Amino acid sequence: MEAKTVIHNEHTVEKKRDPIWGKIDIRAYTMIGALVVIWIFFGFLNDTFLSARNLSNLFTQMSVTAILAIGMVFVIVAGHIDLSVGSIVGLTGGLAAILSNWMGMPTSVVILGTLVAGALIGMLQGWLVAYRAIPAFIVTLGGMMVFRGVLMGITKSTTVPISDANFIALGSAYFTNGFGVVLAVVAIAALVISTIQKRRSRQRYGFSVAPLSLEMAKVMAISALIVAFVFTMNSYKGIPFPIIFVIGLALIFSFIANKTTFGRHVYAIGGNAEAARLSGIHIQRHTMILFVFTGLLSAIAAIVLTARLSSATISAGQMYELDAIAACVIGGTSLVGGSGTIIGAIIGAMVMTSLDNGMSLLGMETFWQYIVKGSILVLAVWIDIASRKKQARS
Amino acid sequence: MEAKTVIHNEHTVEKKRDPIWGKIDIRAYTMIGALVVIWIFFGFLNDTFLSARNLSNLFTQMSVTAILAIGMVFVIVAGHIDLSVGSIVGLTGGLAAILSNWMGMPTSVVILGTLVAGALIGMLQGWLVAYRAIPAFIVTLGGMMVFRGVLMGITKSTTVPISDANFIALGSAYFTNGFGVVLAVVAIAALVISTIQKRRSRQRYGFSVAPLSLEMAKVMAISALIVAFVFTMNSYKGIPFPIIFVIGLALIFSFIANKTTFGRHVYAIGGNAEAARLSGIHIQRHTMILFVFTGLLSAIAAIVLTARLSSATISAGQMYELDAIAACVIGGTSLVGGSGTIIGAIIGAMVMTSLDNGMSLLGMETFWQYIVKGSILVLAVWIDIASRKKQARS
Amino acid sequence: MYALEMMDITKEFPGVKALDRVSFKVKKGEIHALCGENGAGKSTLMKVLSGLYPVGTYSGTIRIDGQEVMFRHIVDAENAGIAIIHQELALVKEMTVGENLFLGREPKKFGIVQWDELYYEAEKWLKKVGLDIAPQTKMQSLGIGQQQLVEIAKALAKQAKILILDEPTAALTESEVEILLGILEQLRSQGVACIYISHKMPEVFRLADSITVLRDGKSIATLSRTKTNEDQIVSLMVGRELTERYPYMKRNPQEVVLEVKHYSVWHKDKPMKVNHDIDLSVRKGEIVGIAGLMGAGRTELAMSLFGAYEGKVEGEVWIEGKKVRIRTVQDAIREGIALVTEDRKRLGLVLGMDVKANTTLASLKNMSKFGVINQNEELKWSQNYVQELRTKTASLETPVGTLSGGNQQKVVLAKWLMAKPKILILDEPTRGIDVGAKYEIYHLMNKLAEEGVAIIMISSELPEILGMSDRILVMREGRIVKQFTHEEATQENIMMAATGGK
Amino acid sequence: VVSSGNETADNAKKKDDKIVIGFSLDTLKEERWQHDKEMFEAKAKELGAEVKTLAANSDDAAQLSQAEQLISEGVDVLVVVPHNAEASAAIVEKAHKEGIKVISYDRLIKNSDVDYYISFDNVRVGEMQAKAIVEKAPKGNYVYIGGADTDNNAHLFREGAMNVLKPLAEKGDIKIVYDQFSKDWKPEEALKNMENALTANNNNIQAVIAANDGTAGGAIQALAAQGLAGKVPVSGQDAELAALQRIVEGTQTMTVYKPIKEIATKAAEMAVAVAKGEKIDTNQTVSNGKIDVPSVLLDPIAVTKDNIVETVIKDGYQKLEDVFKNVPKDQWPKQ
Ligand SMILES: Nc1ncnc2c1ncn2[C@@H]1O[C@H](COP(=O)(O)OP(=O)(O)OP(=O)(O)O)[C@@H](O)[C@H]1O
Ligand SMILES: Nc1ncnc2c1ncn2[C@@H]1O[C@H](COP(=O)(O)OP(=O)(O)OP(=O)(O)O)[C@@H](O)[C@H]1O
Ligand SMILES: O[C@@H]1[C@@H](O)[C@H](O)OC[C@H]1O
Ligand SMILES: [Mg+2]
Ligand SMILES: [Mg+2]
Repeated sequence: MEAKTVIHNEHTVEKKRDPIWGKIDIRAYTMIGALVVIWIFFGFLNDTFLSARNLSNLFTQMSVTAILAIGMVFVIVAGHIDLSVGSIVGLTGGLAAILSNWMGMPTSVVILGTLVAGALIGMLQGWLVAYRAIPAFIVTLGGMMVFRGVLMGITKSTTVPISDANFIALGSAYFTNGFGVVLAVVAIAALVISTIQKRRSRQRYGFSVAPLSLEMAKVMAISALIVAFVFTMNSYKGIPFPIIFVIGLALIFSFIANKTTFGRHVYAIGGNAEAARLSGIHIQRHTMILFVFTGLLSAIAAIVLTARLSSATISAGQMYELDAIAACVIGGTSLVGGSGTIIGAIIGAMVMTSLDNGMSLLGMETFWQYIVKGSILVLAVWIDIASRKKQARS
Repeated sequence: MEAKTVIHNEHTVEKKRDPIWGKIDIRAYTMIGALVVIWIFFGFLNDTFLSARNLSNLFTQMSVTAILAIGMVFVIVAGHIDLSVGSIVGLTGGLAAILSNWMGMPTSVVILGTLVAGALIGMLQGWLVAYRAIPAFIVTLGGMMVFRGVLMGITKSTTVPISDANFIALGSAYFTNGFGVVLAVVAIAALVISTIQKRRSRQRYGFSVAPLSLEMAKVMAISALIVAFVFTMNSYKGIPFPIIFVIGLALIFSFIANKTTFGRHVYAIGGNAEAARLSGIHIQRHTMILFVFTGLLSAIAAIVLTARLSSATISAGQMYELDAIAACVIGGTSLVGGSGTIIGAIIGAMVMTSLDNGMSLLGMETFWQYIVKGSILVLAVWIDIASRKKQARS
Repeated sequence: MYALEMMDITKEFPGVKALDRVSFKVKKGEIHALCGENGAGKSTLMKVLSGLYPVGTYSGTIRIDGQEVMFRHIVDAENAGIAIIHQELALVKEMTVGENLFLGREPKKFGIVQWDELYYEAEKWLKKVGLDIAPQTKMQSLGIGQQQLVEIAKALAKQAKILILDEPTAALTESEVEILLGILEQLRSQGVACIYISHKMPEVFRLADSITVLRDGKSIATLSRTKTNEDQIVSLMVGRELTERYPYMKRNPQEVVLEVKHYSVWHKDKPMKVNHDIDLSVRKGEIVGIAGLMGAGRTELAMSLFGAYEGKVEGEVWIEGKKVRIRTVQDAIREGIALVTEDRKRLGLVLGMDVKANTTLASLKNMSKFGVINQNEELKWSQNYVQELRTKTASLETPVGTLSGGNQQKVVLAKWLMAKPKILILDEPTRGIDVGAKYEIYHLMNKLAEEGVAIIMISSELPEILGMSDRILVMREGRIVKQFTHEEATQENIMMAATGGK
Repeated sequence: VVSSGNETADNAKKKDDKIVIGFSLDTLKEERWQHDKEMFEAKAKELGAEVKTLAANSDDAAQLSQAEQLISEGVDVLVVVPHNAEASAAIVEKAHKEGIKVISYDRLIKNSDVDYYISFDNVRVGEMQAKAIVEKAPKGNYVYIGGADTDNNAHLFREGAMNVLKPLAEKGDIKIVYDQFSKDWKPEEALKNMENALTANNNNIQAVIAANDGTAGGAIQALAAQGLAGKVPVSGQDAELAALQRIVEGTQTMTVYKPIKEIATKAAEMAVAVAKGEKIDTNQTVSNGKIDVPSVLLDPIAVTKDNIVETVIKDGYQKLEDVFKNVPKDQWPKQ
């Protein structure tokens, strides 16, 4: 009974591409292409568009949407939706302004208070979705109204200005050039070290590694991008604070998505909740945490927004949920759940902001802006889908 | 291997309930309960709430949302979404006003033109979703912007008033009392005839039928409701035009949903697209038609709205998509697709309108209105879900 | 004169040549079996034939009754008289059985569905396949076997000239298989050409007039049943000799690992018990088989022991002499239990995820530190299991949804083997798996038992239960009605106990 | 099930002789309307009338519904702040059918037989904004930061401003280098617009006309980021607290104060008189496209650092200590 079988088997362990951002899927690549086209186009029509200064503006302008989109990716991947983020931005922003202005709290307390409020709001909604099984659409639609109402109640529908310079700096200050350079050096060093470590580790496990030259080329390309970015920002005023938030949060949450069990489990839940449950994954706990994430990220977005405006208004954040969701979908997140990347969502946010910024620089009439933005949105995704299909066919 | 097995089986042939509205699911029942509670509550707090006059107002006020929700149910059941209905309402309303006011067209041409425009817009979007496989979320988000932009362009961002009295009547006239009575008689006659026919047909096929007494009781209960409705409306000014539209459209589309192959195929597509495809259903063609429906219904809603306001404004219809979707979800439509009823969506629309109407009658402060409406939304669905769970358990 | 000729059919997927110049011919009025390992290309060939892969997405020609045909849509194939029962159930679970039966072909007048006629007809076809349920029943309240019968009824109702059955019996009990075989024999006499795909050799040899073997996307041979035998077919499929089908080894089970006493499980919605007063024990290194008919409640028992069944539970569960309470799947995993579920697509796999992530889903913790996954460990372990189980996949990062059914099953197995369970429950572990792979799985079960794992195997395939189990329990209507040792058990006495008949 | 004793309720109300005023507001979401509501209600109460106030959240259809409700509750007169000038004509028609007179408050109801109009002129507001800024910066590059493109008023403000700016632009004194609306009146949209304007013109901007205080706040943030806050004049509207604070700090040049107290109390008086069936003296008429509406037109006031105390603060619209909160106490004006 020793029938040694020779079932043929041609497994090639695929070379794992593992850039610092996590998996960049094909769709993200197409969207990077679309972004480049949009940039070139506007750059062509308008001198200032590609100036360091405008790029700096552009990144700052997309920061709030990008931060919200980061949390939204997770929620959508898990098969839910969060319509309340805009209202949470409004409410926590109002709270920050009240703490700072009316109650005279120091910046640190204001930040802490705002973040805690965001997390608690998220937890409440998450609890209703996860443990009470109410559809997220309903919970967050209700939340959208409730939080806006609370904001109007606590601010008595007035604009609350902020005068604390430290707080305002969070939205509008720039890191010094020196800091930028240090950042670039650290980032490149981290990239090199992690690449080397990854190679070593793979070799230790006896896995094949990509040719050294290829890997070096990749490291160099990414380093060049980092250097170009820092150089561009420095040639204006330095890296704006909000962008560092976006980059930091994108790195953290990409890490969570790709490298942690938590992230993996979220994708599994979105892909097939029943199979995830039968694999021993705590669906409810995970789901609740996701909404804590969106609450927390909304609070961070609120801090950036409020600081940028140095005041909290009752319409702040309205309709941001739609921008955030759109950023995710443009960036390849499927509304059915199970797939989506953070880098994709950020590129999505950048596409939308670039359109807004470019058209407003061109002084286009409002109604044209609507028409063009809507059309390009559809067009970009169309091209993307068509090209992926072709790729799959070929 | 002749083992004849006795597969035990406790399925009893389910009696098919088939009210004129099609299947009313459990959730709709709970929501009717919620609606009754809300009505009693407001009626208790405010004398006018349950007056014939205010009920007439209430029904008229919900008409636009209800009409949009009817189309939305189909789109959601098929697993899509339509974010553009609000903008289509705006655009087709603007078109109607332009045709009527600037171009001096007669009412019939205005209506025809508006409907054709709505259908064409829907077809374009449907084509992109069905044949180009672009997610409906993106297509209709783009559409939402484009159509709003076009509206602003063609009206030059002005409000276009309508003076054609015939057109205005569509939104604000009442049927005479006599008409109401005729309507009630016709409706009850139709009910009786269809019940008898159904019994006959079942008997012909040898199926069991419900006891005659039970069936008669049912017919009488529904007739009583019809009579009460007509009587109430007549005791004010008669049945308002927009309500007849809502009722007519609800009947037509319920019929489509439950009795036609088209409707059943839509449910099949939403329930399991793969199964539908393997059964030879033309998924693409069906999908496109759904969007033609939403376009058409948006145009009808636009006619009602524009007539009611006797003018077209550039912000008309903004955010109506959210109301329509919320009405569907409150009424039991699952955002995952595959299930949902039109009567449910209309009840959902009524719940929301009742909240708005009741709170504003009470003169509640705006911020409280937001808080209460959001909370009740979540609460209603919560109770609904909890009760269904309990029911399933017991 | 052939009813069907497929010539030089080639079909490629990204990275896979699923069909490589396949030729396949079927005569009128014959039952033609199509055999091959998992992933050989059987389903793909049939999807080409049924218009699911339209003309242009493959190369080669198809002729029906000598006429060349080009199918652009499923409907074209149906019009040409082809009906197919797909390997994977394709039913809308929110809809009724009757609606599913006539989906896409509803009796109608002016587009209006004639419900009474539909249900009347549906009832007829359900009776024909031996399903005694109301056609108004919602699909979702049916067990997987009943669903399969509905699929069969649906295809039969089309009254096709060419009927394709892709693994129709994987989820059926013997008695239902009997009914089906009877129907097919009747169709043969009416001149219908049937293409029958199955991994169950006895069925193939009972029924088929000719047998075509596919291997690696190529047609290897077409043989007449009378001129061949099981061993020849198997060796053509697998490319080698397989002498022993059930590698049973005499074992010496040691101490009791799992003991269940007076265990009852309530239905999750209805006020009724699905398991009554179950007493059961499994020893270290023992394989216990559970036999029974569809609906006997075996799946509920397994799910409930695994903490995955929502209904209320009474009774005691002891593991290694300790009384435990298992309320959630997490509890079960912590106690060392693993369950390979019967419905791999719905319950076992995240189809959009790759092979690697699915394999490690239940044991990620073991390769993570502080919640961070060690990706090389993950890679190493999933690679190990792919090799050990000989899963056929292009790479570890292939989405599991594109694997053939048998290979998907192997991924589910790998997931639970990786969790290193003390108690392994297998619910229909070889459903839809080819003979070669089955052998692998049996071999693996032996190895695990030897390593001291306590195994419960639920199966509807009596030969496999007989061939692999140290002890056999028979369930009927939620109760364990009989127990046999390996030596005592025979097909007859198990069936007798399972049906409660004389 | 349903009571239809509504008519009798109406009659009962008429009998007890208490005047009921229906006040239909476009929105209460912006700060100023809160003031309108409070002051209007206070004055009416003083005159012995009851006020039923409803706000429509910037939705025409909702406003119509609410007006219907007020009418069905049997109010004696309807005071309407229309969200949309044209769309609200339907309200007038509905009210007149029930014999209820309508006063158009702050914004004119067009193409209707509306009975009275009391307002500040929105086109005037735009003109005042432009004039004040032109005074500070008679030459140079101008930026116009508009309100919501979907709000009719935003177009009127722009029209007023352009009335002043166009001739100067044609003369070549000024150049309008940037002219965009801000979605939904959102300050953050204004901020983005201003950032883009500054970038496009390399900071070579001499004047900013922002349509209201919210958008002004956004624009000033963008100027501040370039160290230009206080150096470039910026207009506003509404006399919001935050804006007044900026004015005393020197970063905003002016705001247009529409003396809410005046319009609110005048309107309350008018409403009560109309309800009693008295004739109202109006100083002029304004054509609404259909009729010449008897109108009371009040002057909006351009508020700058210099007249802040004798206008907004004296009116009790905002408090001195709030407005000067960020200014050292010794620099506070004597009152
Ligand atoms: N949609 C698809 N995309 C990519 N590869 C596919 C797809 N469908 C099938 N394949 C591949 O084609 C090959 C043949 O698969 P097929 O399903 O025809 O096998 P089979 O003979 O039916 O196997 P089984 O007995 O397991 O059902 C397999 O390697 C499979 O992975
Ligand atoms: N997906 C499902 N949804 C609802 N009910 C189900 C489902 N699957 C099984 N059932 C119920 O469970 C019963 C079948 O029981 P169960 O699956 O435990 O039997 P079994 O002995 O395991 O048989 P099988 O060999 O078919 O797995 C069916 O009668 C059905 O009512
Ligand atoms: O006062 C302004 C108002 O008239 C306009 O309609 O909306 C914006 C406000 O600032
Ligand atoms: Mg197959
Ligand atoms: Mg089972």
